[in-house]
Amino acid sequence: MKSAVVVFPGSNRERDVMKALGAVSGAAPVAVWHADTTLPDVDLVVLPGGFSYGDYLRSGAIAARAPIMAAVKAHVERGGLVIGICNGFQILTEAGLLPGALMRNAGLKFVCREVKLQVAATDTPFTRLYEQGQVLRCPVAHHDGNYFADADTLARLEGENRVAFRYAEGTNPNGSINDIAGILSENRRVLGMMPHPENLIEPLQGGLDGRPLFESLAAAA
Amino acid sequence: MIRNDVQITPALVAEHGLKPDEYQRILDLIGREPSLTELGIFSAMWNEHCSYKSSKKWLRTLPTTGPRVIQGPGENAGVVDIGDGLTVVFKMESHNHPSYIEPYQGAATGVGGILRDVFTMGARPVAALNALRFGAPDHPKTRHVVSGVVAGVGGYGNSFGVPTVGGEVNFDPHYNGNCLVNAMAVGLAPADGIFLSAASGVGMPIVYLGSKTGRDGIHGATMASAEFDEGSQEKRPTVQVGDPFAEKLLLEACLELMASGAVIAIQDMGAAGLTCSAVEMGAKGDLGVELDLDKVPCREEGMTAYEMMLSESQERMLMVLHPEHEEKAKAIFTKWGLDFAVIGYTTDTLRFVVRHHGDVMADLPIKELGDMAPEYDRPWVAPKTPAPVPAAEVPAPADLGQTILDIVGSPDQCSRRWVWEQYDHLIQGNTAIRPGGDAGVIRVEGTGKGLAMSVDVTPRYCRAEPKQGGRQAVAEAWRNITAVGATPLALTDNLNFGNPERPEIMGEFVGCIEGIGEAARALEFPIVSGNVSLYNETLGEAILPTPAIGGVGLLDDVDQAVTIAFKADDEVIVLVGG
Amino acid sequence: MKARVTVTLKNGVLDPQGKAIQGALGALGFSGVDSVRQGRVIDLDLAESDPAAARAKIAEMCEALLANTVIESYAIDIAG
Amino acid sequence: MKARVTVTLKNGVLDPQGKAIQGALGALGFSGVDSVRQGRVIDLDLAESDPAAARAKIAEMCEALLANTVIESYAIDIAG
Ligand SMILES: Nc1ncnc2c1ncn2[C@@H]1O[C@H](COP(=O)(O)OP(=O)(O)O)[C@@H](O)[C@H]1O
Repeated sequence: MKSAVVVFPGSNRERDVMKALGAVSGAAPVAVWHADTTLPDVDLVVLPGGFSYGDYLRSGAIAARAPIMAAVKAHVERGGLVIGICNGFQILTEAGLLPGALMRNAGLKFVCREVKLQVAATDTPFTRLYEQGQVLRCPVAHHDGNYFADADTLARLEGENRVAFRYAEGTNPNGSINDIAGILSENRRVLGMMPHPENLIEPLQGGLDGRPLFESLAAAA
Repeated sequence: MIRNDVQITPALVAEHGLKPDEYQRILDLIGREPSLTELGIFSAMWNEHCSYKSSKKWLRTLPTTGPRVIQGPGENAGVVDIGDGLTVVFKMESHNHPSYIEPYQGAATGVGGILRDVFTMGARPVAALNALRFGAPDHPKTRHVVSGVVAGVGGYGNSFGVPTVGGEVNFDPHYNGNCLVNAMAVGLAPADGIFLSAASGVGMPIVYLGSKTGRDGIHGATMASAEFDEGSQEKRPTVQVGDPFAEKLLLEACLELMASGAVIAIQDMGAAGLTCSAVEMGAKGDLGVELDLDKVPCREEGMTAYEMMLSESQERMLMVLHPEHEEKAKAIFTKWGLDFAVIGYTTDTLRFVVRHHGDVMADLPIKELGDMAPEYDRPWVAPKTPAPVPAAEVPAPADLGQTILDIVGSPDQCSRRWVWEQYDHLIQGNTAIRPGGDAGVIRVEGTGKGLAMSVDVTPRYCRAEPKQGGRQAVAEAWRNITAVGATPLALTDNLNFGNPERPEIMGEFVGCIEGIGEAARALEFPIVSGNVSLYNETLGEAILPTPAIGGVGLLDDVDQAVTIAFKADDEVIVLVGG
Repeated sequence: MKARVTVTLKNGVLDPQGKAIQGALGALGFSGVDSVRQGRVIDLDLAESDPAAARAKIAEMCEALLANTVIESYAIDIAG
Repeated sequence: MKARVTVTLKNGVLDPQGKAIQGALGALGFSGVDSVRQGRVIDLDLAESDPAAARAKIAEMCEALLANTVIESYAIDIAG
């Protein structure tokens, strides 16, 4: 699988996700600079975690308008795969590639802890190696992860089974509506999620629960 | 506007924190009355923070060498060999007063400062720790200070992208008016890629990098600046605001520039910014320095030489570059969206010359600025050791179960999860032992090794018997590191005390240092960097003596790291030690 | 020309910060606070000197960046 | 009674957000933006119906919580 990781000024989990992709798929991803206007020929584009532009104005707002984003949109229109993790999810919503918005955590504090995630959809290139309803461990680390969408949008997301992950067992860390932790685009080829599966892929990190996501992707291309 | 030709009155001298005999020393050194800018420069170089004038004599007694030590105290951070061509680079630093005035920004910029110290050496920061001390939980100001400080530590480190893997939090009424925020940063650098601050070569460009200069944190001189600042309606706050985003860019740009071979010397602009960094680079390299302030990137209009020399604006660096690499260097900084300006040159005159609008605002002997700072052997008295309380006189608790609940529910013993969950402790993907154990452990990427780190001190022990307290702090750091399976390497310290001009406080300081030195020698646990913070007092009431010790250890196999949780039923529990 | 953009959450959008502020005010003993909503102001200094042109330009900036029109509305005030 | 509190950074205090927004506007092709400073608005709905009393109460809230007076100033507008 060929993949590219977009690096914005202030991205800080790009190395984490590159290591995860490299370790699982055996192919090192290409780093792409935000100021570039074209993407290399890849199957998957990753928008990594971090604080692009310091999270100033709104998380992901400035990055969503970076030059590279036109190429990312074109990649989506061609049916290419995109995953946005944490800040990447915020960028995807700000760019209009996913609906809704990520607001300040209900507790107002940054939160870094392990949560339980329920896999709510497995018919996707990202989650096919999980079982429907399976509950996994996964770390979160964010300040603005409180997913919000208006009632119509929410009804559509739920109706089209586009919620990929939900916080389970009372572990919703941020007040997200319907316990939403990750959502899919209409064609199910774009995933945005707040938790960090890339930080739970080897025994040193205390578990392997994030691994199947990258394995699913490696097999998808 | 602050004019440079104001009359230097005794009041102005005092306002700059200089004693009459210190001012006399300046007059003797330069043979004339200093200009205001020069007075500001002296006050910055000769204050306690930069000159260590009260502590130097005692710091010299500490063991600072060892077979693995590559760089001891005196640079931005200490450097220790960990094999595989790699070194660990670390230091701890305080930001106590700013954090009490503005908890969020004070703590944030404290973290920013220590991260900068580490990457200035050429290291990529891989872990952070913090030792925090607050007033009594029921003191009206405590809640505000605690929540601001913790959010500020997290706000900066999380955005910058370094995992915060350990620390400590204590409460005591002695910190009611003076909290302690000690931040430690740990980085990794190649053994052949360590950068130091001494300039070399005459006529080399001195380059200013990073964020623009504003009127942030122009201390000592707040009165002067309020008085001469005609234009502003409101009193200018002297609080520095941190910009972790700019710092992250500065990190990436500096590491890229260092890898390019362009850098001769580098120094971060910390306290007293441009003054301290420029003087140190020149003095250490036995060179003069000429600065042209017209070239300094400024955020505000009409800044005077005095203000530029004393500004503590954050996220700035000074470098001496190989002239043939200047264009390449500039391109790297432009790519990262940071300011880059050649603001001066090294000279062979051993003078520190500062020009602004074509006028010479300062012209001082550079070696003397650093080396001739006053040094004091302050009088001290050993504090009286309280008589031991005979165990028989301590009543046995009526209900042991309740006593356990009281202990684990007490502010000093309860879980710190609420603190470290506000810190990203997993970023970079190498965290092997998360906060909540004896020491944090991270993997050394690209090797199977691990680094263990812990910060420790028990201030009430230090108050009761300073020497024992000093020893105990070192021993506790040592124990926490060994408890996770690591071999202790070296330590950094942050010595927080009250007013050293009071003999009983100086006695605490001397006692703690003796204890630290003794334990460090006995354990072969050398001190490679550190920081002294004195005058932590409010209304004559000093904080508890708080020499925080930050220890670092090495695991040859990170997979062997041991955590504190019991692993299974029916296992034997063994108590070791005396 | 100076201008101020005020960005507020649309009606019906939950405001965690406003709610937290309301709670904190209550905890501090301030009673009778029926609702709290938080928003942003952005103060701009523009080279443009014609108020109508400035307003049009700022509206463009709001749509392009300053507001997230999925959840936020904006208002523009031109000084003087 | 409705009121709006506007909290802005004092003169000379670094505003990293404003700086980033200014940069982003430039990158999006908006020229002639000489300065950008960001602040907050807090919209309150109070049970109090006397404007003077409301203003006094809000000033207290600002000092106690709404503004960080070390680095921020505040202004109070009472609606109507
Ligand atoms: N300010 C802090 N930042 C990060 N971790 C902290 C902080 N304070 C405490 N911790 C973590 O919580 C755990 C318990 O702290 P503490 O009670 O001080 O431990 P001990 O007394 O065993 O040294 C430790 O793992 C420590 O690293």
